[in-house]
Amino acid sequence: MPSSPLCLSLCGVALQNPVIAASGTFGFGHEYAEILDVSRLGGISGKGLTLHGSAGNKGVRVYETPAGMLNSIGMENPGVQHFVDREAAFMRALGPAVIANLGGHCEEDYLEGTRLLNGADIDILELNISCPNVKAGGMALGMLPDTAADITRKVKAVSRHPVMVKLSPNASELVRVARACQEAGADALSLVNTILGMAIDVKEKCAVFDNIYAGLSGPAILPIALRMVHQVAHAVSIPVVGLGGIASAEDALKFMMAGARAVQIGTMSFANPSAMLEVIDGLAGYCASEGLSNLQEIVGII
Amino acid sequence: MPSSPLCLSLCGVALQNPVIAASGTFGFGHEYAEILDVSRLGGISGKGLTLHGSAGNKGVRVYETPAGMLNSIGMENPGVQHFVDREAAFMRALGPAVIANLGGHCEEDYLEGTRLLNGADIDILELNISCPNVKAGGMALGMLPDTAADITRKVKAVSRHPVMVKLSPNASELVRVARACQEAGADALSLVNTILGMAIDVKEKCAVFDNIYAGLSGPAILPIALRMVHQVAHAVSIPVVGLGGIASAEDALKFMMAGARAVQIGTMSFANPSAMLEVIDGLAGYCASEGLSNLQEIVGII
Amino acid sequence: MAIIQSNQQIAQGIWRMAISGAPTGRAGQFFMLRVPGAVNLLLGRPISICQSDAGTGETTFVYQTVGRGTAQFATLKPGQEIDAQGPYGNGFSLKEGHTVIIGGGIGTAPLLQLAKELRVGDPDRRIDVYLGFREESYLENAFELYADSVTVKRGGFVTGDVDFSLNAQYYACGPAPMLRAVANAAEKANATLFLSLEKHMACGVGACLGCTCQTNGGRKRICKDGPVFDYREVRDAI
Amino acid sequence: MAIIQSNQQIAQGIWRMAISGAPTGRAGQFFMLRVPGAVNLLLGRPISICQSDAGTGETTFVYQTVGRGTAQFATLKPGQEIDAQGPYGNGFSLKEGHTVIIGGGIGTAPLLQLAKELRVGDPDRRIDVYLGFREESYLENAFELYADSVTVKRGGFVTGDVDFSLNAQYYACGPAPMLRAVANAAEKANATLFLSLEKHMACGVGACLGCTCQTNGGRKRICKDGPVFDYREVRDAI
Ligand SMILES: Cc1cc2nc3c(=O)[nH]c(=O)nc-3n(C[C@H](O)[C@H](O)[C@H](O)COP(=O)(O)OP(=O)(O)OC[C@H]3O[C@@H](n4cnc5c(N)ncnc54)[C@H](O)[C@@H]3O)c2cc1C
Ligand SMILES: Cc1cc2nc3c(=O)[nH]c(=O)nc-3n(C[C@H](O)[C@H](O)[C@H](O)COP(=O)(O)OP(=O)(O)OC[C@H]3O[C@@H](n4cnc5c(N)ncnc54)[C@H](O)[C@@H]3O)c2cc1C
Ligand SMILES: Cc1cc2nc3c(=O)[nH]c(=O)nc-3n(C[C@H](O)[C@H](O)[C@H](O)COP(=O)(O)O)c2cc1C
Ligand SMILES: Cc1cc2nc3c(=O)[nH]c(=O)nc-3n(C[C@H](O)[C@H](O)[C@H](O)COP(=O)(O)O)c2cc1C
Ligand code: FES
Ligand code: FES
Repeated sequence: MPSSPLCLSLCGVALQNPVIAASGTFGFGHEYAEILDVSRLGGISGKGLTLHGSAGNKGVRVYETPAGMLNSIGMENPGVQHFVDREAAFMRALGPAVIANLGGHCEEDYLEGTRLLNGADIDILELNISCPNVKAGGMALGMLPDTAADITRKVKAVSRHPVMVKLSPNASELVRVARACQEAGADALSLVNTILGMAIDVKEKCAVFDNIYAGLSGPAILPIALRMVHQVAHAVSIPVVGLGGIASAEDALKFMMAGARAVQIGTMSFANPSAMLEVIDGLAGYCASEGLSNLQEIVGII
Repeated sequence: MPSSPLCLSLCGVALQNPVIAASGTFGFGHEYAEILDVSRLGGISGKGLTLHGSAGNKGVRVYETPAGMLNSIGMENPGVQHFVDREAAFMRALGPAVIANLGGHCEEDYLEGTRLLNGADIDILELNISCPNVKAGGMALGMLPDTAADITRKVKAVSRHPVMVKLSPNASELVRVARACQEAGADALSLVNTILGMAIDVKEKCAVFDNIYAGLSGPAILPIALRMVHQVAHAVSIPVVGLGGIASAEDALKFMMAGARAVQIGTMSFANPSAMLEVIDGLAGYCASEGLSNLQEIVGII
Repeated sequence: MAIIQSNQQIAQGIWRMAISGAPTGRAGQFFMLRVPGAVNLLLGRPISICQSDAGTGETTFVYQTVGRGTAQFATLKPGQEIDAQGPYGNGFSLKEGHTVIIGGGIGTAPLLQLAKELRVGDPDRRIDVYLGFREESYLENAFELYADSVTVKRGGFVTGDVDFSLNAQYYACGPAPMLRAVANAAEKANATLFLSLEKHMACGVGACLGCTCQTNGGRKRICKDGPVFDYREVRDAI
Repeated sequence: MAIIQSNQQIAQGIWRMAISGAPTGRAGQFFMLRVPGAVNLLLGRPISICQSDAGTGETTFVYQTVGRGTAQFATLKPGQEIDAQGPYGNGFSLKEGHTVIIGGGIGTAPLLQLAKELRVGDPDRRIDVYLGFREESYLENAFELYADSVTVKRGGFVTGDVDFSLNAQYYACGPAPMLRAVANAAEKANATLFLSLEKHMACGVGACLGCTCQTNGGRKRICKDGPVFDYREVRDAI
């Protein structure tokens, strides 16, 4: 494995390849483990956690759009303690790097959640300050450089794990938010979370989602996500993990050439459960055909 | 016509229906007039003009993405004076409301362009402060409430035509920009212009566009545009014209229910030149089947 | 990748599609069907097994064209490939004895395989089938192969015709108002009733939480923990 | 909506598709082809007329599968619908007398209809055809129906074989390096040469300015003012 052209190090964590299951699209790994060889993945980011858990949003939660989907799950999750007690060890046993995705409604929740996660065997804490589907907290913290830096600094002070901050594409000044997080001590950045969108049921004359707005993901947003990853990767020196609509090895290569050290895949796993494995195979094939000793050589070449 | 359920008034201009060809996607009407009955449209917004004209950007200019396209035309146009002398009368003869779309690189260009347009027989001046494909000016002015308000106020002071300000979906705080334009005297707002995106040619290991970034349009962006139109329409009292990915009468109804008095259609005309006529027919059918005496009854019901 | 064997309209807006090359499943389970390569129609659409034949390896679906996805299915021709992920979901648990099956509209589809499995499991049990359709009816002849009685009602719910006081178990699938009516009647009569629920789905395997519902055993995922539930569990969800 | 009559692979990655129900066009014109309803493959793809038969009303295209759009075309079956907007573009202007036609790779496709129109216009003129292919060749037999000579070269540009000092007009279509070589040679010999150009297109009708190029007559749209240009006009654009 050390000589595999796909392997890399992310915040000091060794990944066998740069393909990570995106948070909220892969549960804690159980479900897809029944139908896929999930041990082949580079990493798995678990479902977004909140301190006390949540039942999530009511009403319609997923809705397809042209080449994309809107979701309004609203962070349904069993709570951090449940994850620590019941899920973390299972995720570890799967093989890929274990990433815990932590959301919250207020600073205290984030910090207490971080403390609890210190007791779990995970590799990276992904700090989710970008979920558009919860009313208080969530995305609000990630919208401005100051608040993003503040929560990053405080979480870093508490966490014993490397912290990867997940940025919102809805942030006013994404690049400034990214720089602020880096200065506040973030070990890595992941982007993008979903883009705020809306759907209307013309027949019923109402918004499809109870919350009116929801988060857009999937191939439709790839050009926007790619632009943002390129902007951020050129503005910071910490590793960037790129995601947003990746459907193929070629898409993954686009994000890596734009500056992402690794990628995450979310929505496409729903459409095609083997999408991530196909991307891994495709990346290996690319290294072979281009004669790369390590895929990281192409990171940021554009 | 006064009793047609599709007719409306926009900034005091009577439109036979709410379907307007979007700027930059319909030339000045000549080309599609050869293959379509363009007299049936509600309005035509001509190709974006700059004071002195421009050759536009070099390299690849259009590129397809999942359910969308990126463009980097860069405002190629023959200049305002040419429009006034050679195009305006032709557009008038076509029948639909005539909208001149004015871009620029600096304040003086906008104001001089506005003065020249005072000499043309047009119905509405669409102030384009949202083009992502020109280096100076263009989108820059539309990104912040203060600069947007400032240029709007100055153009309004000079223009003898109603001014519809075209907003950028890339603006940091779109709703504040919209309110600022309203306060500065805008007669209407149109949104969205294209969303900044990027494409990479993996084989060539380079950005597809010479400018690196380009503008995303088409069905892919509809959920985002719809959300923005809903946000803005609920924040201002002047008319809002909605656009972004509209492909069908159902899509047009979504924007109208979200608060748009009229809609524009761009990218879909490329894919299907009769898209706008199909939307008009569909809207007429909707009024009939819903028993609406005027389609405006559904504007903003969500 | 599965291959389409046939795909025909059997009533106004109702199609039957048979595929081969997919694993066979049980009554109440479903597949996520998707036209390969269609990035536009991104997500699979959950469609129940209507008939599953382990012998021929064929699976048959009956679907209604309601939107873009199902409209696209209707354009598919025999020989074309279709991506059929599954079978997913818990399926109906088969009880012994007298059984009453209640279907409304397209909700009838998964019940045919149920009737068949019940009949194969016990050639002597009594199976009564009640089907309600808004307009045109379909599949009733197929039910007659397995059922002792088939009652069909057009233009309304068939629920009123069902006697819930029998010593039998009841299975129902159909539109939400019908399910509520059935659940109310079953509650009054204290009957045993299983419902198959529906909700918009993205993954179909329990990973996205797009389809969860509140049950009195906590939040459950319709795709993974269901779609079949004891009606007592899901009174608040229908 | 046009209907596909046939669609077959004729060489590695090269397909011939015949459609009916579209208006017929002239040599050098093209259609924007699109699979109806494909929001995903949003834009039409410009494909040149390879053969246009006013009698049968059939139009034939020859296309190379290079990406998503052309790959999708290759999946289409006879009987299916295809949206063929056009014919668009100026087409070749037919001159009198001796004619030399130079094609490279898939750039050969539009030249077949040109050869045919030239032959029909004047049964007695001389037509020499030079075709270059990287690997496998195609269409050369079809050219023999109309041409006095057909020279085929595999594995390199055919340009070197062409004598530009003849009292003839020259037509060329092919990859940019070939067009540059041809233009250079024509310039030296002061020959009359028409080139068919290509650029990414969105609308195909001159409305989007996606395909403009600098000419010495100002900026021109390849789709509307071209795709055929006198080489002198477009020296800077190739
Ligand atoms: C477990 C399960 C089994 C099903 N079995 C069948 C079956 O055997 N036959 C059949 O005809 N239908 C079945 N359905 C419903 C079927 O999945 C939807 O009709 C289909 O997904 C609609 O897709 P569309 O693209 O045509 O419609 P869309 O254009 O997406 O939407 C049209 C309508 O369908 C509903 N809908 C859309 N997506 C879903 C979804 N993923 N789940 C539920 N409803 C949705 C929407 O509320 C909307 O009113 C089943 C649903 C579930 C959850
Ligand atoms: C006037 C004209 C006539 C043409 N005639 C033919 C023909 O007869 N036969 C044929 O095989 N090809 C022809 N082409 C080229 C053909 O249009 C492209 O190969 C096709 O659009 C690629 O689509 P795709 O989705 O398969 O490829 P994509 O995945 O979109 O791109 C693959 C490659 O094709 C090129 N390309 C993509 N879109 C276009 C476009 N709109 N115009 C030009 N190049 C593009 C890109 O540079 C890229 O390298 C013609 C092009 C033009 C402009
Ligand atoms: C159903 C769904 C649930 C999601 N839940 C979370 C979450 O809990 N935490 C989080 O950080 N991101 C969440 N996301 C965002 C994804 O992780 C990812 O950032 C986004 O979907 C873009 O990637 P994609 O286009 O590959 O899906 C969710 C996305 C979807 C579609
Ligand atoms: C090729 C192209 C050129 C455009 N040129 C202009 C322009 O000159 N001025 C302008 O205000 N908007 C321009 N736009 C933006 C469109 O008018 C419209 O705002 C955008 O495309 C979203 O609508 P759509 O998804 O229906 O295309 C252009 C868009 C495209 C695709
Ligand atoms: S559809 Fe994803 S959890 Fe049920
Ligand atoms: S392709 Fe639109 S102007 Fe040529």
